[in-house]
Amino acid sequence: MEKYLNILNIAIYGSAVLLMLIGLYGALTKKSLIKIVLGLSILDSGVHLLMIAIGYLKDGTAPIFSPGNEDKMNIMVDPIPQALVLTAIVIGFGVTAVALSLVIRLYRHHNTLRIDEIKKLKW
Amino acid sequence: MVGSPVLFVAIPLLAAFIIPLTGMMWKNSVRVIPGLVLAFMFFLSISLMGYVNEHGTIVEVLAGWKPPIGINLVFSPFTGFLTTLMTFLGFIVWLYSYKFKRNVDFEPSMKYFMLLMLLVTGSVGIVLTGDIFNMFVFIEIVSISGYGLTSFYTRRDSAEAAFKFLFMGAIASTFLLIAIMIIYSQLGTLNIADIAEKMPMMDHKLKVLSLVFFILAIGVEAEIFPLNGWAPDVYTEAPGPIGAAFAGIVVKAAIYASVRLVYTMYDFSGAFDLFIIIGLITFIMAETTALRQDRLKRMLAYSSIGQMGLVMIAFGIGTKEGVYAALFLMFNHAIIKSLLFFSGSYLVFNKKNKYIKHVNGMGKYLPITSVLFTIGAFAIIGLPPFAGFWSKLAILTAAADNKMVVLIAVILIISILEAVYYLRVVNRIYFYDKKEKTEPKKPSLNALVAMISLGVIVLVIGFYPDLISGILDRAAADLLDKGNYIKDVLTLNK
Amino acid sequence: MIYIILTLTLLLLMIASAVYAIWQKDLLYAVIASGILSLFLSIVFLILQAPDVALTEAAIGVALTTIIFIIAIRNTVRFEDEHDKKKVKTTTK
Amino acid sequence: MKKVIVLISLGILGFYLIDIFLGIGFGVQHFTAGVKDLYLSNSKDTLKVSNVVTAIVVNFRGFDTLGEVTVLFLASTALGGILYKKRHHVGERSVLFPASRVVMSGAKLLFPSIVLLGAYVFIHGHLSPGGGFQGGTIIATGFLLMLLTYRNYSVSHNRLVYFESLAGILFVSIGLVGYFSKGSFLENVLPVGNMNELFSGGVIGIIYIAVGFKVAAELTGIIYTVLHEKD
Repeated sequence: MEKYLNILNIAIYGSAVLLMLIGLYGALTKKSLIKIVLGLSILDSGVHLLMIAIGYLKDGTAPIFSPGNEDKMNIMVDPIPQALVLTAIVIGFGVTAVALSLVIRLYRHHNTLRIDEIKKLKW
Repeated sequence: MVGSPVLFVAIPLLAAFIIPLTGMMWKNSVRVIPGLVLAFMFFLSISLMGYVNEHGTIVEVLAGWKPPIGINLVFSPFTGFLTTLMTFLGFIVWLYSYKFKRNVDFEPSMKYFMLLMLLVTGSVGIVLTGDIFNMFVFIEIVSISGYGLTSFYTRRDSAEAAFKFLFMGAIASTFLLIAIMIIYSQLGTLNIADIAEKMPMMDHKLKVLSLVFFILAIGVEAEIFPLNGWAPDVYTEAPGPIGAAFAGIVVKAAIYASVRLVYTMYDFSGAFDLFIIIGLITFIMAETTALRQDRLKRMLAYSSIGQMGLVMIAFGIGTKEGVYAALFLMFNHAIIKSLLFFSGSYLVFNKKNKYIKHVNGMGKYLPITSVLFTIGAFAIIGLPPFAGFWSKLAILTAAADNKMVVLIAVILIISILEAVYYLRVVNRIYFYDKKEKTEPKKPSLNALVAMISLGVIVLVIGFYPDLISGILDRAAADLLDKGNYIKDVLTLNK
Repeated sequence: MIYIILTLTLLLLMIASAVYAIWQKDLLYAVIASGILSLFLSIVFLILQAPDVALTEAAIGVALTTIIFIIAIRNTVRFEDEHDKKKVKTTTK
Repeated sequence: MKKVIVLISLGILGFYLIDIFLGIGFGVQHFTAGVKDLYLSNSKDTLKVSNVVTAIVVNFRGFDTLGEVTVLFLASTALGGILYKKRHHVGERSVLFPASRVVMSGAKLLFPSIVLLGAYVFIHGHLSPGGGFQGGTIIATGFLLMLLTYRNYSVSHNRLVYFESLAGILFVSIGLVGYFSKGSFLENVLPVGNMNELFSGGVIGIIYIAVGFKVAAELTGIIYTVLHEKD
């Protein structure tokens, strides 16, 4: 069992970091504004996975004292990262919505989504 | 006690939720209520400052849970000083822009004032909170209202500036989350005082890496050198008063956050050298770039970034004199840069690109505004009878006490550059002839009152620096007394 | 054992849809792929004993974010390299 | 060239991240003196809330949630400002695809159950997984379904504003009641009741219902604003 946990250890953290890197890569290199916002949202997903993974406890149960579960306090997974991720997901959605509305307005001005044709976004 | 720190957040949020309702009945309420709220916040902070001076730091517990379980707000001489400064500036910005967009549709003005109020609230929240994740939430509040305010003008390229800001801000917020999670995974707490107490338990490598992530994240709002790409565009494209709000309020809050981390949370001294290096690079890069600008607001933006570099240097010196100088600089910069943004936007009003050459000969047409701009320019360079002189003197003294000769030399040389580009503008105002036919816009009464009150503060502090030095002294002592902060929060002698 | 294989498969699918979302030139497909990513992510959250987060991710990540992206694409252009027709017209004139 | 620089810096970042988090470890207790146990035991004994995440989100760290709700509020405000057009004509809604009769009747059937599900989720937020954010989002997806299916289905903007504002005011007022009666903002003022009953947890349930209404109204507003964005 130890060995498998080790595999999961690498797999979960690895895929969270990989998701972040994929998202960042998309956000930094892609030309389309929508792709950039998409990259940012994938980056967010990666961070959320990372945070939940930190709170996980091997063989843990969800942090809910449902009937019959009241005395399992010692094996409950950490609820705090979950609460933080909840907040972070909602905030991330707010940022994405604002970003997309900016994209729509940029399109209205420039009739293109390519950042190399929008002068100030070249940097 | 007259009030409590939680009202700094609760009242503006209550007002923000009420405004859409009252706006349906009485349209003017959307601009009046934020002003009342900001004025209330200012008076609250003054009255709490009085209390704090007599009875010591106030630690406010939220939801009835003592730290480290609950979130707490800390109103100490240091945070109180910053809160007072920010709420005052928030009120002045509101006063200046009271008539702003009066004649256009109702909806944009509602959004403008609401976002402005929440921008100030978020910044005050960053300063008051004693919890790193709560700080993240407030940083997001500040950022989103910042995006909204930057893209306020629909006719200009403001959406581009806002998108750039959003791009940096979104990446920064993920870095901030990573840093918070590293700390949480090691220490199991999110409370700043608790973290500070447990910090020696943490692995050294993780400590350094989490600090790096923190600095990368907060550096975006604090306009640290490689991360400040958004700042000049945002200052240029946002409405004039918002430039002042960014320079005076948001950046101050971000600097506070980084200072709180390095001074209170982390316990290794290498961070101070990091501050000096970052500050020096930011200072030199920004001031030399400012010299080459041909747009007024862009020049002011780079100058603002440069001043923030200077503040970082002063904090990096690490002694009490250094902190004193840094706080004095922050105070002066907030007041003077707002004055410059306010008067500067009237000098180039109605001009499309707002080039520096548009100020030519404005001395005759807008005498009061021009005089105020000149006062601001002289003050920020550090000419003797104005407020800026004392802060520059303080930082040079602090550096001299620590025998940092190179630092003194660099600051003096760069200050000359600063003088060159500001005096160039002043020269144009008074000794050039106006070329364009367009009539300059006369400032409205409320804007004039706002600018004159700032100008008076600059003059009064210039002649009587002792008026403020007591407050700054206490604030500096408070920041350096890390043990006291931890004790205040964790033992809670309310 | 099955549990581990399931988790690994989900993670793999997640990465694959992320790569697809970034690689695909057709923005609509890319956005759908990122919605699928969120779906897998929410199942992974469930496996990691975070039902609250899973529910939020399913509602916000899968439904709302995807739809708001689709609306944005609808209002702009569908392909990454595409120029708007209006613009092409003005350049040819 | 740019891609190479980006890849190199991403490689460095990835290396450090992997290094950090593999060092931290997965599935183990990372710290000894953390606040986790305090949260769990206080949630069970003092607040009598079974869903600890809800207890944290609404009570222990309720201030964060207030900020979070504000972020959504700000996002919808900023969105309206960004997409604002001078002549306030409500443009034709962009229809993603023409809905068939099956979809139309299906949506009509599904809509009430979706709203009911959302309401269930946020009313039982302190007992089972879910809560104001999840329930609110589910309700918003219900409205989204109707908006997408029916061309002329519209949501009264004023009504959304009423819901949003009143729910927000309720949230802050509950906080202020706690502040004025017990001396601490958002402090619980109601009896906590028994574990695993609907009326348990004191103000937590009420706050989460307010959050649910607010989130539903805000998200519907955001979708509505963006949907009507067509030149």
